[in-house]
Amino acid sequence: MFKKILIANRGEIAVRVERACREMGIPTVAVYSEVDRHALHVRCADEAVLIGPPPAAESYLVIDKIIAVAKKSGAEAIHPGYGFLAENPRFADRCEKEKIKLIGPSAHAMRTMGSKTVARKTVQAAGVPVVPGTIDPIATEEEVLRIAKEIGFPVMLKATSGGGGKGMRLVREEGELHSALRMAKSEAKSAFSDDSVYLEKYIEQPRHVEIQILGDRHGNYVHLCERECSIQRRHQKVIEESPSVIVTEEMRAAMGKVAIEAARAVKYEGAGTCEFLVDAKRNFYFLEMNTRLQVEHPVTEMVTGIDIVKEQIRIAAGEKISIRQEEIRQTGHAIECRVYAEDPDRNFMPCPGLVTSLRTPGGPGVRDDSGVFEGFEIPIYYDPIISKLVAWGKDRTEAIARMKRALNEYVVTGVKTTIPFHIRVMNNRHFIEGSFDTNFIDKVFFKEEQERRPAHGDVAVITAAIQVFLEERERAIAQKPAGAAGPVSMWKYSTRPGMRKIG
Amino acid sequence: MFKKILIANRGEIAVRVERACREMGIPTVAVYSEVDRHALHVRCADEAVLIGPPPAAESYLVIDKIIAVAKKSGAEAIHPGYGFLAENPRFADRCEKEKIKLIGPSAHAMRTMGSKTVARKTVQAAGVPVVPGTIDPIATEEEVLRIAKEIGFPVMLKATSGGGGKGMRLVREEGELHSALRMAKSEAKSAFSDDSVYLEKYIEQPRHVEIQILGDRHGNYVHLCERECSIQRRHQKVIEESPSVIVTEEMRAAMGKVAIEAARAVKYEGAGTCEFLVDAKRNFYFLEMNTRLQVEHPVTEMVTGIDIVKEQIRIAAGEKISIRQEEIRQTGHAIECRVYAEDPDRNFMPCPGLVTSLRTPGGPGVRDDSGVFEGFEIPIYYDPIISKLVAWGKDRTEAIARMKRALNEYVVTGVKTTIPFHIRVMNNRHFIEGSFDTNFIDKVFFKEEQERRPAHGDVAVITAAIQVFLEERERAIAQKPAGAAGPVSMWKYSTRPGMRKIG
Amino acid sequence: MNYIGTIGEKEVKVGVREVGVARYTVTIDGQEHQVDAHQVQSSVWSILYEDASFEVDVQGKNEEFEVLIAGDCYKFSLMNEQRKAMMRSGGKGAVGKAMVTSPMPGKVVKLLVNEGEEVKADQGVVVVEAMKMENELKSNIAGKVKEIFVKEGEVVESGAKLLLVE
Amino acid sequence: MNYIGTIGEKEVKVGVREVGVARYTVTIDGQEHQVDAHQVQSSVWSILYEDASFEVDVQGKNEEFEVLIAGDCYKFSLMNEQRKAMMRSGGKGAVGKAMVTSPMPGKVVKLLVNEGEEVKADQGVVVVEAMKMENELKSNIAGKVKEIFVKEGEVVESGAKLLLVE
Repeated sequence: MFKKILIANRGEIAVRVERACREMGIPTVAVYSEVDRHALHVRCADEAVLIGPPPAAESYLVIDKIIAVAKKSGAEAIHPGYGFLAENPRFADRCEKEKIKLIGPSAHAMRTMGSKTVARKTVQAAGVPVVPGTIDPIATEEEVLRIAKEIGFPVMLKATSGGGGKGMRLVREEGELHSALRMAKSEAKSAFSDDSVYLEKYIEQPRHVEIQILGDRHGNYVHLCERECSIQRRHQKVIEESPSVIVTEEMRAAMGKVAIEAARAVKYEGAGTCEFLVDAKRNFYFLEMNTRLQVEHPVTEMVTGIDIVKEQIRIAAGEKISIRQEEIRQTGHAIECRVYAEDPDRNFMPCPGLVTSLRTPGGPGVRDDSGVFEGFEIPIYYDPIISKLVAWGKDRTEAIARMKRALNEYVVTGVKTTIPFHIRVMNNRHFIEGSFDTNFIDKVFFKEEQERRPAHGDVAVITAAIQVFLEERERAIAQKPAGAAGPVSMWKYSTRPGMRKIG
Repeated sequence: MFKKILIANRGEIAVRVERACREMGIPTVAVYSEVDRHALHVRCADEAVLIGPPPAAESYLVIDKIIAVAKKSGAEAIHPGYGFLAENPRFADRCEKEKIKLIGPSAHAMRTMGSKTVARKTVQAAGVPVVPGTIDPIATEEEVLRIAKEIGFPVMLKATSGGGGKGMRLVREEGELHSALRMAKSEAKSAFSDDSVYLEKYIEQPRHVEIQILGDRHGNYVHLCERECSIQRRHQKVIEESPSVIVTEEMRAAMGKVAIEAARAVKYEGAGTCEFLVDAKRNFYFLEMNTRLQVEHPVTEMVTGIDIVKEQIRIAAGEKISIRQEEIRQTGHAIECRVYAEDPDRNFMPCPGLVTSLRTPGGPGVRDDSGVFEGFEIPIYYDPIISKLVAWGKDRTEAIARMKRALNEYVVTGVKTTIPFHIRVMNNRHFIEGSFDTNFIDKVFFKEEQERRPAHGDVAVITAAIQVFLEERERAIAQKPAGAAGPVSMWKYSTRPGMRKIG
Repeated sequence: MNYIGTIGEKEVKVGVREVGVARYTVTIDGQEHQVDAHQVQSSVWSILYEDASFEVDVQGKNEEFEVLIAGDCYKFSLMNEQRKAMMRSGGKGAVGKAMVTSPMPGKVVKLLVNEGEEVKADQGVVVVEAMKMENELKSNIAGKVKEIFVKEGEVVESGAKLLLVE
Repeated sequence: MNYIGTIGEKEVKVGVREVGVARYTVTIDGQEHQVDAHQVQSSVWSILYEDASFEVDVQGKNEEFEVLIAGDCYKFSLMNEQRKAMMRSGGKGAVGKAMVTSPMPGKVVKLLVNEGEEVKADQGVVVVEAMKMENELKSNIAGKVKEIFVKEGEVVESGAKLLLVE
């Protein structure tokens, strides 16, 4: 086993990795930027080294600095967490060159899976279903029509050089194809100076289901069942769960099998995730493979009892995977809510700042993976994640009830958070029934929320009024000359209207 | 199901019960004394009613007040938690009379199990093994000798009216009996004015193992396996775990069976616990039955996945137990450490006071059942429990490693706590090996601790010195006339030696 | 003490009287409420209102409140009665003026308008970046950009004045 | 600044110099230590000492310290050098005097000695109850009970003077 591990990350995920190391008895080295001296990952590590100014590009992303700290401290391995350098094949190359073990897959696996087209070709060759269509541009309208008929309508036209939805056209039936193609080409031309397009089957009501896998260098692979991550806001996962309500026992086995095939195709080592889209008929299609620890790994840990980070570390040290496929079982149900310092009532605008009070939920079935503490100043430079709150229940109903209960206990003041948003989702009928797809939050939830009338407006006004009352009295006492008494004078207000701030 | 439940308790256990109710969608009524207005159980309840002055005898223990609040608020049931009124048959009688369901067993079951002699006779009749011996006083030395030979040496002579160890004599062999009996009788005579003694088999190296059971009014009983609670300080449990390292599969089945027989003997309804002593040869003997929720119930919840409080509530509402015996399985290992506001370095003296900072541990496998928050003032009137920290691991080794990691993360300042004590126990070789009995803490652990030399004295002195340095500078700046500079003057000290406080 | 609350378009009269230790009688449009109120953590209040227990997080700045109860956010303004009356008579000049302020600490990455330019209500006027996300801030009202207080690239605090639309 | 630390029977010389923002050179009996020290929560310090990271909880009153690191409690006293010197010469009178104070808020349930009574070192002198537990407080030194400051039944604060043994 490694004598020391450097953690090339910050925040909750650095703390998560430190916890695994601490439990395994492996000393850790934290790195931190100038703004992170007080951060939890520095306090929870055995060693901590300053690596530069706050912007990640000058600290957490600087390969030379990370390597230098690893060598000086004698760390034999580096855990990259997620984000920052986690899927950077140049970093993997460098670690290999410096003979420091990067806890993750090879640079080759990262490169293969990091390219959408190479990944698609690789897994397709391994027998993994991908969204039907072409990747290479299609020359003629005849060919477009032929392929569209082959894979079946509806189809999506996409600009080869595209991105951000430009040059994309949904074609529901043959009759729409001609004009849609013309428009897609012209849009692509003006946006990317390249009018070539390709074709993909359009997945209606898609759900995002992913399979967690583990692979070791001895050729062993297991999957740890699925996670459903369809609750997304602007294509960003916000709530994840395991199991998925739409995955049957057969589907789980089939998806697990192809995920392992995808991993085997790149001799995958460590923990990785195959993401799939699932359509309304429960067909599943490979989307991409994430070659790192996922943010949402705790839901899998809670239903399987397996510590994924410890497995990563053991595998990186050359050990075999510690569990066999037939021993892996999903027990109960787990849900994760990502708690961000964002204002859900202002379009999820980031709200960095000082955490003035904090009360973490606890009790049965509740896990909190946090990166903050009362008195911590959430910096403006990084991902505004505060914590990941996970609830386990014997079934989905209990897990939702627990999550709602835990969210209601969670007190974070000083910064706005997404906790209220999550409470509202847990109360949403469609979410409770499990009937949603990846468009749920943006297309359904917000609309329904606008109709809702919250019940405790009177208590809100009463409390604010009492606070104003006490503040005014305090100010009045402070302004009064010593010994003076009597009612509070409003005189100061009326003579200085110019001082009034504009709300 | 009940429309509303009153919780006749405070602190962590009241919060625990409120959590179960909240997850079941049942509104709760908290009661609180004048000193508990800010307490967590008031903040987490749906309703809260003041019931009197701080001393429990004037608030939490006043049956009339509790009943009055239940009737006024429309609560259909009362959960007593543990302690206070939890095992008071008069309270059970009163609830029955008022047609309010007490969540717990009948007054009859409480009375039977509440009396040591009646309980012993009742369970013995049901085939439950008890510590061999007599309960009734023995008249003659001949009879003492006969019985001692029958049950086998060593035996313990105990004063019938005894308590607190007075009038107790260990007799290892026949030759010691005569003088031991004389001394026991004379001690008993002078201490209790009653020289009658009785005889019990002396259990060497006893371990405390208990069985959690559930019973419903339909005659169904299950046991939720065992907990080991041998880590005690002055006969008070401080660390509990499940499973027990000494309990084999056969023993578990046998103990579970007799625990159910004991429960059946009193038509036990709800959650209860049969406590046993286990000797070095793994013979087990009934000790007593606790007719309430135990402090240490979370370790059972973590290994079985069953929410015991929810089961209590469902059973009280007349439902059947929701699980069958064959579905109950211990998965992994759980350990609980009771975190008290006590000073382990001053003989566990209680340390009520203000919690000035708090950081709750989190991450995988960690559960915290707390009754406090940062800024809470722990009152002097009640049990000084802060929280129960529980760690789950796939095996005992992982559970211990997690617990140690979590304890090290736990920050509570302003009051002294037992966290450091628990860290030291988790590091103790005997504890790690599982070789201990109920005398471990008082007889072995403290002795070994005195030999240990902690490693970071230099860091302690360095940090304190920096703090003193900064405080002195701050004081110097505050005392200096505006604009003055130069080194801090010591003048004030030397001219006013009388002001110096004596440490 | 009397206050005027403005909730959406609606105005309510709010009166507060202290009637005991941490006990208040609060009147909303004539209806009396008996309340037991304790500030238990920073901005968090524990409220007992007809025995019902609420945890209430009150965030308020410049008489504008955002109050969180059980995941719902209530927004309203609350103003001392005298002050409201004063605003009504003398404060008219303020109507039609709107300061765009930064709702968070961050960096001004782009100004979308110039001084003197006409803007529509809800038009984006400046982009502030924080935590890897760009946020377009909008003008609440239609009008002319009267003054710009920041430069592109400038780091600003939460609440900093960015520009004034009139 | 220089201090004298007393750890058990042993005395050490401790020097503190500020060498940068939150950086200090601390000398213990001549050996220099470079330390980066930040107070992160109430009495909790985050210490980086030769890159090693420690969380240190410093509880100190009247120059007596109890410092918690990783579950170990270090007790010692730390005193300004000048003050120590002053005590050594002029402060001799203090030797042989010991105030018994209440280590917690609670109720005095029993006085075990009377004024003027002789007590042995480690003899229990007063019982204070808190949280359902009775705690017998002892005299650190042998001597005579000079003064008793409390009555039975009295409720006392943490740190309250109970009696003086001389």
